[in-house]
Amino acid sequence: MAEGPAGVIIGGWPYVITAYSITAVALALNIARLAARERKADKNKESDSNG
Amino acid sequence: MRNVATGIGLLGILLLLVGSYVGLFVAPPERHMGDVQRIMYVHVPTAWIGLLCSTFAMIFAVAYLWTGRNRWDDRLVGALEISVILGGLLLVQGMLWGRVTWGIWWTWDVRLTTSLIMFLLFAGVLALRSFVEEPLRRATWSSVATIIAYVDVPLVYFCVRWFRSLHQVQSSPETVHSSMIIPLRINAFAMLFIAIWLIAWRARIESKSRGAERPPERIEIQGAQNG
Amino acid sequence: MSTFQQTLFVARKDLLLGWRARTRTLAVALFGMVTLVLFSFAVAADGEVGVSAAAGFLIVALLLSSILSLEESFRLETEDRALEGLLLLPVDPVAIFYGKAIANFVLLVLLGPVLLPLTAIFFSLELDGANLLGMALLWLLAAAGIAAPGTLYASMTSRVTGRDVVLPLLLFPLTLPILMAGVRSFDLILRGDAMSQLKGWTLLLAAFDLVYWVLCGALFSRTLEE
Amino acid sequence: MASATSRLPSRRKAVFAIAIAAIAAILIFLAVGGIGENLVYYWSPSELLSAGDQAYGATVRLGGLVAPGSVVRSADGLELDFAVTDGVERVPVHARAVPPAMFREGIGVVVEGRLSRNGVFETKRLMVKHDNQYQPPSEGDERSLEELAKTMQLGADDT
Repeated sequence: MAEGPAGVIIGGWPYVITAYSITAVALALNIARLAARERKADKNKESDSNG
Repeated sequence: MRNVATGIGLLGILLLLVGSYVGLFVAPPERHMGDVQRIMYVHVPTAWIGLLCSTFAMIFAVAYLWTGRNRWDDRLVGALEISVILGGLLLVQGMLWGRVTWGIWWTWDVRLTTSLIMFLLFAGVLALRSFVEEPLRRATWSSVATIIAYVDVPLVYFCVRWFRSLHQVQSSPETVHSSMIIPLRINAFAMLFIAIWLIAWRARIESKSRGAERPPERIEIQGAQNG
Repeated sequence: MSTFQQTLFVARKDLLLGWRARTRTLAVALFGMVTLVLFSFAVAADGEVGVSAAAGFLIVALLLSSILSLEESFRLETEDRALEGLLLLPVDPVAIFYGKAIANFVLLVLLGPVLLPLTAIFFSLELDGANLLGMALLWLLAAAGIAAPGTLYASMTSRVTGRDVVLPLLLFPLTLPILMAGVRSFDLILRGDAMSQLKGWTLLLAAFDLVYWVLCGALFSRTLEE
Repeated sequence: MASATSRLPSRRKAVFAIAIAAIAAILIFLAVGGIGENLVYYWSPSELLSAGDQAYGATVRLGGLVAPGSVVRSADGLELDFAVTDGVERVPVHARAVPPAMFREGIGVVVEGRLSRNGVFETKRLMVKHDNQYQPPSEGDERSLEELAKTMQLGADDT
């Protein structure tokens, strides 16, 4: 069977980097969102106990 | 508990960095797919852990219907959100990989179709939650919707074996070179730890905000025990 | 009354209400017809193209009409708090679900005699006895696959604000397997089944019907408890 | 009365148990019931050719291996001729498509298009199907055409 450069993907790094970055960004955004929600929940709780 | 969960999460992030480094820079390129195959080290763990989280969601939903305890609803939200995030990521990563290797962004192959349906179904449950204000009703309904949505999950996993599809069947240690298995496993564990951490975290937030909106949980537990 | 008799009772009650509100029921059929007309504008529905698009349009028209039909079936229940009244009576929730699901199923099936001939005219289909029989069977399976999850979700969404958004949002993904299997089966009947795939798609459709009818029936009672 | 019993947990558990058992049965039926033999994303060359008259004109997907030695690229690189084989039959394909970089002799492909009367499959959509083998470049692919054909899930015994 013919082996060699034909049939081998050269490059394609932009796709790889995009895939990894989107994953990282999505996870990071979710972590940031949870952190924000937690601050909000804590704040509500405090105001509850104060009031 | 809180520190344990955060510890697991940090470990997960660390492992994800290590696994991705190994996958991107240490592991060899694939003989035909070249460097593009490196998407696998994030795509396959996303798929595994995404399916696992939807299984968690289904288990939590059954547990909620069975016991009526709020903590299961808290965990259900966490598991649903992670399933949807990973499900969406799975589709995007798959499109990128498919564009280069298959030559297309999308086709109505069974694996792609059932994965998209799974994403839409679980996102639909989250949408349902956002429309229901009353907590008891919201918890019961999202449990019911989750269980029904879960019907699609076994199909996502097995369809490539049952039906002739464009998507390849599951790989196994025999079909993947040992140098590629290492980053795959590291990232799978990393994604698992991150998912557990995020589910636990989300559950904690949910239980806090629940405490703020309705303190007397005792009544519900009694009701549950009575039937 | 046994659960079975109660089921028939609830189904009859719903069908009777549907009959009394004939104009509203007819409006659903009219809506289905309008969607078909819109679809035929969407593609140049002549000859080959029309035939190849017909199966998809027919099933999508059914699905879109079902949203109206399902919302209508729970409108009275919530407006007059009739469902709560029904629950106070010694009626089994399982019977309520299957009764209402059967009624919804019948109403969806009745859309068939309206939508199918219209599709045949708009998209130049050639119908004969053999493929009409197959299509009737498939129509029953497709309507059943929409009616069961539709009844469950309509009962839930009828009690929330913004139900017009939530019901399609939840029901459409859930009916995608039904939609796909239904469209493929219809298409194979209409345009020939070179590789005899019809049996496979029909079985898949039937399998999803069974799963939904069993699962939704088992879970329905939980959505009523408040 | 039904309503009195329906609220009892035992009855609810029974309903759930029946539901779970029924769904498990249905899934098992889907797994082993042979639906997969009918539901295919693409046809093999043998299946396409044995479909007879019905194979002509309809838009279908054809899947198989690119037959070794059959690839002819046009000078401008926009057109491509090759044959798809499943180890038994061959179907010549004329593609007006730029193939993905992985396209080569012996790899799995799925083409979407129609079989014309002169026996050539015309397509504008050419997809490469990769199997589940992931190996570094140092490992040459020593598999025979028959072994490769198995990865296309074309055999009757595949599950």
